[in-house]
Amino acid sequence: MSRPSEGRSPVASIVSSVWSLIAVPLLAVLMALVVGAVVIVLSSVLVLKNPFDPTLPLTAYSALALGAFGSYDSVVSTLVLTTPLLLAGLGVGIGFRAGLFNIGAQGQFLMGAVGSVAVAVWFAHTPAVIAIIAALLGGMIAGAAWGFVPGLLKATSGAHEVVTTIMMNYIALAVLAWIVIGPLRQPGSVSPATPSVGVAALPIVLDRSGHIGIFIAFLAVPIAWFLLFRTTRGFEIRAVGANPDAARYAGVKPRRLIVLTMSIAGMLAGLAGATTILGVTHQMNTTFSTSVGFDSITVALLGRSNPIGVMVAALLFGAMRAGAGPMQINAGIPVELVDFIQALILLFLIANVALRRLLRLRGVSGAEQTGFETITRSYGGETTG
Amino acid sequence: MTSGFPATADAARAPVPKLEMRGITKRYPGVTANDHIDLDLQPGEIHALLGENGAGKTTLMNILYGLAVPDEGQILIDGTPVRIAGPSDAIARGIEMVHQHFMLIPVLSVAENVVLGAETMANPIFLDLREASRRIRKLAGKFGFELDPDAKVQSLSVGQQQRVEILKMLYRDAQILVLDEPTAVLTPSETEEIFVLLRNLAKDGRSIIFISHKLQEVLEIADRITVIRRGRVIGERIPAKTNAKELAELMVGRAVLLTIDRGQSHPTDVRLKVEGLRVRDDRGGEVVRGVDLEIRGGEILGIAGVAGNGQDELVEALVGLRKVASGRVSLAGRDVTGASPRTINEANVGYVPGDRQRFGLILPFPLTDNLVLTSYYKPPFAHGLIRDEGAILAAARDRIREYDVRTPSPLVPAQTLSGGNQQKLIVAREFVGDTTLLVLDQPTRGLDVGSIEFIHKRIIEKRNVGAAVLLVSAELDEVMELSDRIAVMYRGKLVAFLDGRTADKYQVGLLMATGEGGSGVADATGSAS
Amino acid sequence: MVLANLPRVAAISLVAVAIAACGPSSSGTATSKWKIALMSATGTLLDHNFSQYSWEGAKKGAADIGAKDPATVVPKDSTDYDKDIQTFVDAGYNLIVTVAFDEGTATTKAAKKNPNVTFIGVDQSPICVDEQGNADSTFACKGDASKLLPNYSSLWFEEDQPGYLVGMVAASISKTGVVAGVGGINVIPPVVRYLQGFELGAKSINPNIKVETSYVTTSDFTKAFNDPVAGKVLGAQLISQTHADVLFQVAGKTGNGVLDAACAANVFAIGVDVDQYLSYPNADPCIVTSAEKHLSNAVEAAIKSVNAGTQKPGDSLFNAANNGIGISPFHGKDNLISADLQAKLAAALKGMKDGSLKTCPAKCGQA
Amino acid sequence: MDALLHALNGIPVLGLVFQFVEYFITSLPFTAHVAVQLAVPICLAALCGVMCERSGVVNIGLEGIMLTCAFTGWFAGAVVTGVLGPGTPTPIFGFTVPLLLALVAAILAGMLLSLLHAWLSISVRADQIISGAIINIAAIGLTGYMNTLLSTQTLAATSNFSALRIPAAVAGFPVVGWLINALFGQGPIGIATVLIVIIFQILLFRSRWGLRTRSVGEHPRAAETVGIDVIRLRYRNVVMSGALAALGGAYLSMEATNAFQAGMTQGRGFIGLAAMIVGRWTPVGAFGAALLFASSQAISQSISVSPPPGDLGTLLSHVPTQFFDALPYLITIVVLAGLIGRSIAPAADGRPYQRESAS
Repeated sequence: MSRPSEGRSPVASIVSSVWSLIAVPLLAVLMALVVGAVVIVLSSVLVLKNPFDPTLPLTAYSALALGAFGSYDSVVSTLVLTTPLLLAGLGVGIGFRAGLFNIGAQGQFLMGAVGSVAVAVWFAHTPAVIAIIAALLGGMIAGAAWGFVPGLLKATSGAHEVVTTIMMNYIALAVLAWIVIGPLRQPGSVSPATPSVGVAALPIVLDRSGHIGIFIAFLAVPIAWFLLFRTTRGFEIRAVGANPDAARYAGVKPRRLIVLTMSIAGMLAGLAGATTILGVTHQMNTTFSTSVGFDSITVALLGRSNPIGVMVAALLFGAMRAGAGPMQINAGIPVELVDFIQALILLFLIANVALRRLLRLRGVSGAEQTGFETITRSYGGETTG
Repeated sequence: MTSGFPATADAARAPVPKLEMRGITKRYPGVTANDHIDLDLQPGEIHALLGENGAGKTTLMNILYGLAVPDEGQILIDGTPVRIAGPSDAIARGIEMVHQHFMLIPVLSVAENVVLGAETMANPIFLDLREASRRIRKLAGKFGFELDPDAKVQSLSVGQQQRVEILKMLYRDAQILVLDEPTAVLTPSETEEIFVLLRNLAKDGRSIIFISHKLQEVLEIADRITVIRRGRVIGERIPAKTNAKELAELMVGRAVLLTIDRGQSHPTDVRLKVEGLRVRDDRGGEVVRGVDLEIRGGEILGIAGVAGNGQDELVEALVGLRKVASGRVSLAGRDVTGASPRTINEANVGYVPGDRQRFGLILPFPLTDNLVLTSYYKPPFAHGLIRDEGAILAAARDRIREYDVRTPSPLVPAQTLSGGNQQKLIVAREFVGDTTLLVLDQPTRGLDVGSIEFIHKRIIEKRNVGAAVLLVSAELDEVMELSDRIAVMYRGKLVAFLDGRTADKYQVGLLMATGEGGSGVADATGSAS
Repeated sequence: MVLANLPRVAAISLVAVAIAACGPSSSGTATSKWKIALMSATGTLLDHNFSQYSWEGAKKGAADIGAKDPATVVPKDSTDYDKDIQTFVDAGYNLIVTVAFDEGTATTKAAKKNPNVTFIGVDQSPICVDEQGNADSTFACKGDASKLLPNYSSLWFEEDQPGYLVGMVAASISKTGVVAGVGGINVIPPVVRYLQGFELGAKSINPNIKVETSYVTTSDFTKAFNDPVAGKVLGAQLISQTHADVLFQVAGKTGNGVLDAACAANVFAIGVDVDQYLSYPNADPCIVTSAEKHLSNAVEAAIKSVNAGTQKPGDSLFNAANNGIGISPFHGKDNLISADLQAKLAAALKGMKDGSLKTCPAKCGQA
Repeated sequence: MDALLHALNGIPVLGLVFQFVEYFITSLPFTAHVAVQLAVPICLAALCGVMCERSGVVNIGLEGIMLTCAFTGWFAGAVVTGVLGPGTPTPIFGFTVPLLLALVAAILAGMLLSLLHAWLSISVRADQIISGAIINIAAIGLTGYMNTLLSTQTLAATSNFSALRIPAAVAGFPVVGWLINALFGQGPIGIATVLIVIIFQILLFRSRWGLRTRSVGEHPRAAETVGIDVIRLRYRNVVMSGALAALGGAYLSMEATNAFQAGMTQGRGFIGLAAMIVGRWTPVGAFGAALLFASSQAISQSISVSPPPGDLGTLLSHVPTQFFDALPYLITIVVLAGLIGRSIAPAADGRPYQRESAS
């Protein structure tokens, strides 16, 4: 949340608020790249016993950058990979806002994927527009259902959502396997697979792989922002997260809101799954694997649960995912380095706040820290009141 | 060690004071909490530190106890300069402190709390809680009270918890005892017991710093009184040579009216009627045990009582935050038993919660959001699901101006405000508009005199325009000053209703302490006269 | 102060990255017109197994034809397949090897889209396309892939044959009359074929033998092949609860845990895909043999024939007849193998070669 | 579905229950042993969590610490073996010099990583969830990266800790034999886990350290006012707890197997987190929760390995196999929601402690 300061010229205040918003993240990214470079050089010398090559990191990073932004293709590929991270990240972020630590985006994503396939198969003979809308809705509903259950359990029995969502992730895997092997199996498939989504496949509108799901995801950002900051429901969500007791006094029904928020979070993760199936793979098989659900937690943390921040974080992660393959292909650096760099970014981001605080640099305000505090409360705190 | 009361201040200035604090200065951003404070403490002396809330007493004691680091100044014990970098240093030098907010761990037992940090060990690894319990029982017995060492602290009453705190000091055999507002939550009789205890300890040669803002108490217990105001030492007095009025002037800095003019009340229709109300606390114990009362428009009913007698639960039940076990609550004739906070709020009930940071405010949220906390969902602040930021901001600016909330902007988080301004923020929200009933729980707790005066004035104003006011306060003086009628709450019941203008403070105190007292107790049905 | 310099250091490195990004990319010195690339199975290239031996085959093949060492990529998850293949194509690779059953669809799509690039798929048969040569998700498989996609060949193996052979070994060395096969997951046809062959082979030696077939999971794909601890625990339970004294693993790295369990319980183990006596020395004390598919050879041969222009498109079957499968040496445990068994193994192999011995049930590859 | 209904209609429910009980008892000797093996890494992770969170520091980085230590132990073992040679394993537990050095390395790695977490959450006062997430992602990234690089090298093979072999006479002893076998027919880390649980439980509730740990987790300011150095105690506990998760990681790559695989923790750290909560932040509770989870996994596995005979077997054969995969997770949810309900974290869990008060 930016905090308009009164009494300065609007341009100056916009520039300074934008700068104070991006300076730290930018520095964090750069420092992470530097440490990543050190790891690349050291590991190549120590483990592979290669001669010392100070340009190796540059080779790697340029391959990474080219893979993510080097051409129209690669930009589209970045956007395609950003899409599910963004949608699921928004869901996790909204959960954080309400003080809920939803580790279940993974399961909600998978159920969204299955749900959209199921509906797509059912709507195979309808016009494409109807089939697409129905399949997307199917994914959203399935994901929402998977978020609803932990929400309901928390609201009724107080069962900790950290536990229940972890468990729901694994149960989703089993349900997915059962559906693909059982009721939804395409006859004749040697390895169990569902039929293709057929007419429900999302139209490709950008280059070779840019499906319209990209636009849905980016459209979700202002919607989520509006929901959180411009509607009464969003106010209630944030209030419950920041102070459940005061929220209760304000007339919010925390239990109902927990269920609602978990459902919204699940719906967004489910939509992420739906766009992935309908836009990318077009079919679900039992070997479908993904790490979107877990990555989206990092995205939400990095974006501090603010839809705009989440968008930036998702783009960053999407770009890194898009560039990772080319980095391995062209520079021989294992793709896992990207995970490490992502962790470093997060590390420097929070350590940076500390360094600034220690050095008494400006730009650390009370508001800046509270974005994080709400997240921790979501773990230990009581939300049902 | 020789002991005895120093008869005069001169006698107290023995060659080597037990404790000496010289030129203690502590600055926080924007405020100097302690400004070159000098303080000395003789062996066997009870030295009162008198000052308003926020005068810097607690900061000074935190410095003594190592919880805060002074910017300047020196501390000497038995004439030797010492460095106190943390509580462990303080404890090692025989300093112990009872903090204003209890430093007890609710989920641990009494024995565990008492021994924590000075554990009685069976061997180098394991505790000997049995031996500790034995010693606790013995200590408690010596000073004439009983405590189950195995009971969990969370199951104790506030008064019992205070005893645990004092036990902690005794268990460590402290030589310098600091008590920060120890009587705030005690009944007069409990206070008297504590005073006896403190005198015994002083006789025993222990030195005691007694922090308070209650003039009478200080006059009663102290051998010497140091008054501080705005971080500075204003004066030092001997109780025999001063009086309450002088102390009050020293403390506040101007001649104060000890009572405010509340004017006459003109009761109208019955606004709140409570019949046979029973409420349970968080642990399931019934703490409100059959309360009947009535409040009319245009009158203030003050509930006096020692903290922990069910007042908080009663208030929470009235505003819908706590389930009603049985009984009936009606607002202006309408049954609202078990209604939600929102329903009650919509019936024009204002509520100032006892714990403002818990129920009253969402600290990370801007003032604007906090000002519409109970009305964010309805016009003009929202149309359907959509908030109207413009209307919210405009209303916030108005109320901030009207209620004199000191803030750089209505968009800063509430947590950046001082306590007094936070409370004004709540008042600005809850006092607005056409109020049927105001429920005020400790409305001035922890505030400076200016804020207290401001809020008291507003309460009277609301009454004068016809609102019914339910005032719950642990400050008996506050109840006495403001109330048209006074009810005394004891162990979950309203044991007496008195006329606010004629009530005798000592009679009320007795009722608070024992649930029964003197003659002249009015009818206990609670109906307005 | 270090921190004060950080922005500058970071800025310099950013500029450096930008410069490097604009620089010319390194070009190969190899003489061959082939630029070879390999996409491994999800998550890992060097699994001491399937992906690794395909890679080694590809390396040998590249050396044989004078091409540069193959570039590799490890997809992070299954949504990466299309993208990673495309990256290779965009980077100018024209001979792409993809290694896993579930990469078949992505490879088919890429082959259709990029007719000038040659694809070799490992374990992706049958290639299923519609009349236009598009990947057929309805599995009607009306099109003839070998004609419609002349640039794509899938190497596949009759895993049931080596499974059958090790099944025979298992049955003859078992003392308890119970042998067990552990599969990673029951939805991968090659895995299922191995185990189906194993059962038939065991029964051919001893019709009364009990063959316990278990799968580590039926839903969690990463656990199926990537969780040796789960494999070990399942193996231990099989041994103790069913008294199986020969364990055959078809579960990748999870299966290595099965081998460990066998060793820990002093019973025999049989490896899979490659000679695991060599690839997984931990289990040498108890590995009797392994059911091999000659992956490395098959990939190497395919690359050579692509280079020579003789590689046939479509499904390219490897079995006993073309020495594509086999059974590993016994590495000092020959004393367990009776002359009688030796003879039976030879006979079975002969039967497989001439097609007279059936090693897979009707629903071959489906659990 | 029809078949299932038919089967259900045809069979008296009570008979099924008896059959299940019978099956449960007969398979107990096998499942119990397996369950303990499955529970050990989960339990160690949970114990790490208990120690951290009892001191007021939330730690969701359990998975990452385990993974890093699994890698470090395996890698250090390979390096030391390469230098010193494999060494001769002792007859009991199979100790070798490289293996013990590797274990030390794994534990050091765990403590080092915990030190990072401690620094971030105690000194920097960063969000502890984020700090834990950093550890998880960094661990997945760095170990995966190193593993991929390393697998082009030929590393010396190391041995692993071996399980104690309970003599058949003892293991077969009526009534308790299976229990002895289950608990002590394990490797050194497995056996140590059981002992650690007991010792940890006693220390936490009976020792000075335990009392102080609980106090800083509940009300750090109160602890500080009686002279306890909150910061130091939290540091010490978080760093020590790293050793517990390290043992869990070492169990995976040095006792259960002797090799590292990328991502081999397979979510056990997260299950450990759940076990800690279900076990209400006590060591014995965490062990019980881990065991509950592991037992349901073992029974599911037992049903697939050796299905019960009779009607029960017929019935179970109609249940989709995926159901058994999901069963342990379902049981955990049911236990938490149905029996345990709200478990309350230590009051100061996740709240950074700031020494000097602001007013």
